[in-house]
Amino acid sequence: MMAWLMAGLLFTPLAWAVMSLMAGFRAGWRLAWLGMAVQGLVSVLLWLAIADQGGFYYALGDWPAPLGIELRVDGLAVTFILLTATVATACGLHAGVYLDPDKPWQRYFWPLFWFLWAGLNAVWLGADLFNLYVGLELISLSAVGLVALGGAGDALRASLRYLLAALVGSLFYLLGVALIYGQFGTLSLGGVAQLAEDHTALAGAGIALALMLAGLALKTALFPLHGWLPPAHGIAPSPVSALLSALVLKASFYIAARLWLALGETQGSYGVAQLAGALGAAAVLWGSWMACLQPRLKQVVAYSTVAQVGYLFLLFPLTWQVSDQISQQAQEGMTLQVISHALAKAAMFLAAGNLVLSTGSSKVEDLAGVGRFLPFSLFSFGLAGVSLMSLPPSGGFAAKWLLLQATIGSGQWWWALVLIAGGLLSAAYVFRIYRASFQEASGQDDFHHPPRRLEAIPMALALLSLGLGLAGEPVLAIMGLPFEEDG
Amino acid sequence: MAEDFWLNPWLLVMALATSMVAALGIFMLPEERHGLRTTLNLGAAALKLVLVIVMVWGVFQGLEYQLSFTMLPGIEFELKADSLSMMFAGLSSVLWLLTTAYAVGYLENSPNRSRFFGFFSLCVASTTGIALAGNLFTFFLFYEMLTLSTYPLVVHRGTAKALKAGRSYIIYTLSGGAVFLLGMAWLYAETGTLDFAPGGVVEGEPTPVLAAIFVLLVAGLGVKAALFPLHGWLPQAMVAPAPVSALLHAVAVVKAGAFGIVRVISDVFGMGFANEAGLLLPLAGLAAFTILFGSVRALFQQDLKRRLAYSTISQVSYIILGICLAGPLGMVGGLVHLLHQGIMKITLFFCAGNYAETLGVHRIDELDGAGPRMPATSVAFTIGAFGMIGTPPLAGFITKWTLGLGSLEAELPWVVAVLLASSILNAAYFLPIVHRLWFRARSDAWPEEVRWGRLETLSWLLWPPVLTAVAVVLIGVFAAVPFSPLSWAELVVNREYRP
Amino acid sequence: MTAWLLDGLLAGMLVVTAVSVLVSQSLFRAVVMFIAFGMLMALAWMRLQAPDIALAEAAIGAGLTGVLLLDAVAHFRRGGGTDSGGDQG
Amino acid sequence: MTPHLLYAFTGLLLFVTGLFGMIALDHLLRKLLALNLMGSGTFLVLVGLAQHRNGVDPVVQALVLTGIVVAIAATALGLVLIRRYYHLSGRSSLEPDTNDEAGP
Amino acid sequence: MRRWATPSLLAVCFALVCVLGLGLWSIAFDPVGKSLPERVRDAMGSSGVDHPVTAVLLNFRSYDTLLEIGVLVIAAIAGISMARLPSLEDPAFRTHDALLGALQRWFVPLMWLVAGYLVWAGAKQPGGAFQAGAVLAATGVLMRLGGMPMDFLQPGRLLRVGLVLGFAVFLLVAFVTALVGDAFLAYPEGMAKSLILLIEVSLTLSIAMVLLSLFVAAPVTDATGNQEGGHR
Repeated sequence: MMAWLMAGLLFTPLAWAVMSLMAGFRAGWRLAWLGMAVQGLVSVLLWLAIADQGGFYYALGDWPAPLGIELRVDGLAVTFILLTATVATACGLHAGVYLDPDKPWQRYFWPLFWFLWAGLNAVWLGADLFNLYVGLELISLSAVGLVALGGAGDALRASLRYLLAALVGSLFYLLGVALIYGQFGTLSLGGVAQLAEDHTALAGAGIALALMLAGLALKTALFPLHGWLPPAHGIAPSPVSALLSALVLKASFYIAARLWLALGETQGSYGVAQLAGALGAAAVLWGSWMACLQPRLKQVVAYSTVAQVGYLFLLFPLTWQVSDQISQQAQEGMTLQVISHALAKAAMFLAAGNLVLSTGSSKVEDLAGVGRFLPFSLFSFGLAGVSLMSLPPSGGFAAKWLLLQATIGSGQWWWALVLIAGGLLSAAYVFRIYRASFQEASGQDDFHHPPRRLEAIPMALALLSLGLGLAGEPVLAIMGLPFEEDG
Repeated sequence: MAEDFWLNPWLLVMALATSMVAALGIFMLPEERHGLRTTLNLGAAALKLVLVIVMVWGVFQGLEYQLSFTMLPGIEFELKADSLSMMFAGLSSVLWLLTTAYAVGYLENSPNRSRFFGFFSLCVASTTGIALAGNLFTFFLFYEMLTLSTYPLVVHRGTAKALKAGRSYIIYTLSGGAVFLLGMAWLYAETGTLDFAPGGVVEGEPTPVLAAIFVLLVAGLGVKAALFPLHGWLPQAMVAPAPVSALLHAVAVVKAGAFGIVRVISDVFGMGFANEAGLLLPLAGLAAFTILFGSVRALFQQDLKRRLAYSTISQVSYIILGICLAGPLGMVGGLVHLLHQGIMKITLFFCAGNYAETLGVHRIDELDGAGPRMPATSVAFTIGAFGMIGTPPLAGFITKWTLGLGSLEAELPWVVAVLLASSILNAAYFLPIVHRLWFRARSDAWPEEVRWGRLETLSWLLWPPVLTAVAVVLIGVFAAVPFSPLSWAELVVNREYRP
Repeated sequence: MTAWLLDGLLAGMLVVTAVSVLVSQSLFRAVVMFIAFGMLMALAWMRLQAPDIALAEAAIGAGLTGVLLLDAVAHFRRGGGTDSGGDQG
Repeated sequence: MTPHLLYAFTGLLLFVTGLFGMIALDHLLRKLLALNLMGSGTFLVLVGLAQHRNGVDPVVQALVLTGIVVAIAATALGLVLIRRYYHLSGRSSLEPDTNDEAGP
Repeated sequence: MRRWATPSLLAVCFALVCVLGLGLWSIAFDPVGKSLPERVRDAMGSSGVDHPVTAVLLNFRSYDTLLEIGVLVIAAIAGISMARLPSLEDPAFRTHDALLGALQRWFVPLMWLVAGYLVWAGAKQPGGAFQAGAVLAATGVLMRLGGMPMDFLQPGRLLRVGLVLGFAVFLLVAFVTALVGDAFLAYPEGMAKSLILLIEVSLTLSIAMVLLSLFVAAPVTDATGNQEGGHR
């Protein structure tokens, strides 16, 4: 049973990639329906299974670690798998309608989409440092391919920048892995963590950890390494932007978080923790500020991603040598922030795509009067904005609340100011969009109405992200499912 | 059995849901379905009023409605109906019905009505939520929802001026919300609870940390309550349509701030604790200053709605001043003003809207001779104005009298002086208007006159101010009758002091 | 001792070719240096007792990448449009 | 000190050299070359360090084989993108944006 | 500003070398934990092949290899999505060299032989799918440069089948092993060798195809872009 669930998560997306490469765009879409249903089903079944019997290590090919590759199937992984199933399905459904099936290059969309999904699942479940590297590369290359798909000069430039940044990040990570393997003689994260507990404060391991975190920070677009993100996320077709912002970025952050939680306490240092937090804080402020200045709608959303990702890095100072309870709060806050940002940002990009489609312009100022014609997409955008501003009852608020508690509890009150200021700054750019759309129209009246489904999907995502705060406790319960080291 | 029925906690949810569902329904409706929209609006408002009346009866009997579920570890979403919340809920549901009727008339033939009424209903849902919030967190939730749902109303006209006003409104209120959030998070970290409880939840010795939390919370709420120096948004927000101004000033926004301050002082910190910690006296001083400041600024406004706006700034601080007197009588005075000011101010705003819609008059010096032209409206305006000044036996007199007694009880005689000075200032800025209405003859034509059949104006526009004006008289004259604002405020205070 | 000398020489040459890949003025030269670098890498892998990698490096690293790169350099030399990239040789 | 360790240090130098080129050079093709230098350096560290402690280690050798294939896939994709970009825009570098450079 | 950029970057790089060098040094003389190769040696018996690297690649860590082939296929997909015309259509590009012709006549079959040998040998000694695939691809490049049309490299069904062949076979084996055995990629007793060989052969073909197609896809012709909202 468990083997089939693993296969469902890891191998079926790959199989779907192969099959949709053989098919054209339309057939690929029909295939995708089935594939998304399978993924959803498998994810839920895995959740139920974990809820029933607790988390465990799964050895692929029956070769246990450290010889073989192990998967760590725990509550956090299941949370992310469920999140991926939700968001990727939404983006897939949107893409099927949104993309023009007659363009010859669109047939390659589905294979890349499925490869991306396979990579994401591999990363969520991965517990082997090198396997995570391969998973990251799978994600990066398919993401680059999606950005570049059929693109003109600007898109190519964006995707090249993205490719180079992603590769440099991966190499930093891999160099760190090389040092870790040299130090500990194993690639399994669990094994490394165990050894690290017996041998604390190894200089080499600390440097290796810093290298890996630096590479992952570059891939997560942490300020000031974020330069590649806005062009890539801003120029890709909206469903792709949504996927990139909602899920792809989170993959590298997820690895960084896992590494930090496993090794940070023993091999990290106060300086690294505070530096990560400080850069995150700078990202929050700088990203929001830049988002206020962007002339193009999707660039605004892209810079907002830079800002929102910054919050995640507060995890580092808030879990380093603090009490278990505070660390727990910070981790829960981080998880909720990832989920709510994924849902809200996907909703926002998809809604932005609809707005662009409807006004025929990508400029913010051309939104004037659209409020009268497209209130539904605008409303989705707004609801997602509520989550980004972290107002209650959204998931963003719940995340911020937990992070605030962790900052106050650990006495690092300066991060609380960042959290508050970030919320206000994000309000500034979200309200900038509202403001533009409330403007009474100067002539422009030829709005094009996108199909109903395109409007319904961002709305559903936005509502999910808004309601996440209300369901905070059950969602966090998934993450907190018990894990048995030798199950 | 009967008890169970009256105690049904789903009444709380239904009271919230009436306006929430109405909002969703209205958003979905196509722009041209005016009849259906009006029915939905008024039906929801009436239904809500009925629900609130049922709960008022229940609370009067001593029942307490409560409903909660856990959102985050340690954080509950909690709705609770006690005597204080019913006070605010009652006010908002009564005035919502009237304002909806008024807005239907006011916005006849203007665009974007689905959007307007949708957010209007959301706004009322938030207000109800604020009233029924059972802990500080739930309060905050609806408080921010109120901010968001009023923004589209403020910028409804979409002009550059409206957008500018909306911008300053949102900067003020969201910053206030952020400060409040900080205070709330800190409070939770310090005390481990966000519940409201009679007599407060804060225990132990007053500490600087608790004082800082108090300052943060009150500053956050003071933005919406337009406490000096956080009042800047309010006069600008006057560009909104009249029913919005009426609702913002009388019921929703400023009252939410004032109500929040009452909650924080009486149910979070506890009157006794806050007083011992020396937190109330400075706040009382600030409130007194705001009262005088608002009145003085009102004197110099030539735009009718702006004058009313500064008057609001001044009047809302009565509520805060009353609470800060830290005695039963002062609290009664403050609470009763929550209701009185709402009813009086909404009357004045309705009338101002009528002058603007019917005669095209916005400035005070254009009002000459409006009394004979629109007698019913002008009588209502006059009653409201005299009420504000505090002429017996109108509602405003009851407030000022009780507050005066309260300040003597608290041995703060300077408050009486403030009250007197404010009344004189009130008279100074309201009486000239009344004088112009009735005693000046009209020499030229009205700026933009519209004829609406037999009556002086559209009947949708006429009845709401007339009804509220009648109410101003009645609640003043029959202040001692059960269920009058004064008796209810006494009930609240009795329960607060003798739980 | 000779083994050490050989290793030291190889390591030194690796670094030197790597630097010259980066600093050579002409793109063509850079690519040629890169292919040479790949060959040296293959040797290094042999010295590290990793014949599999040595084979792969020779075939993939030096051989195929080299051809791909040379093809690309030819493309740049022919020119595609207005040139703003600066250095080509 | 074993020869393996010598190669590991060489790898380190190559990595940083490549990193320098990655940041300092403008031409995209050169950036790609620099990237490959970084990759080779990383592989050397991986094998050198592991074999210094373990002796001949088939695990890292397999990892490096995997890594080389990934690297050539990325390089080839990069080349395709660069050539197409050059063809469409006539540029061979990412002209400096208002924001930061790609790369760390 | 610009003048100081390079020297300061150099300084940073130097510092980085120092820090990393220190780290490397401290690791090299203070390793902890056990060594992995011993375990590989112990497990070789049940791996189905004699060459440890191949055993790691295609048995112990076969999931890595599967994903890595996925990466190759992605690169190929992204590459051919840009191809409009075959690379060497440009007459200036075609070489009709006598030497090259002769080279081809003799060299190509030889290369095929080498590739075949590499695959076969991979089970026991150095060599395997990657090396063989690369050799094959290099042969293809030579043939291409010699002016062979190689129509199968045009984006079409045949190309796509070729691209994913190895990957698909690998996946299929994963599924089948799970059906008959008890875990994914856990080869049944005795079948390991033949299954690994099957995978290797198909991988060789696919790898060659991927690399060749990327070579062919690199040159471009004009095509319209698709940018959202680019009209106004």
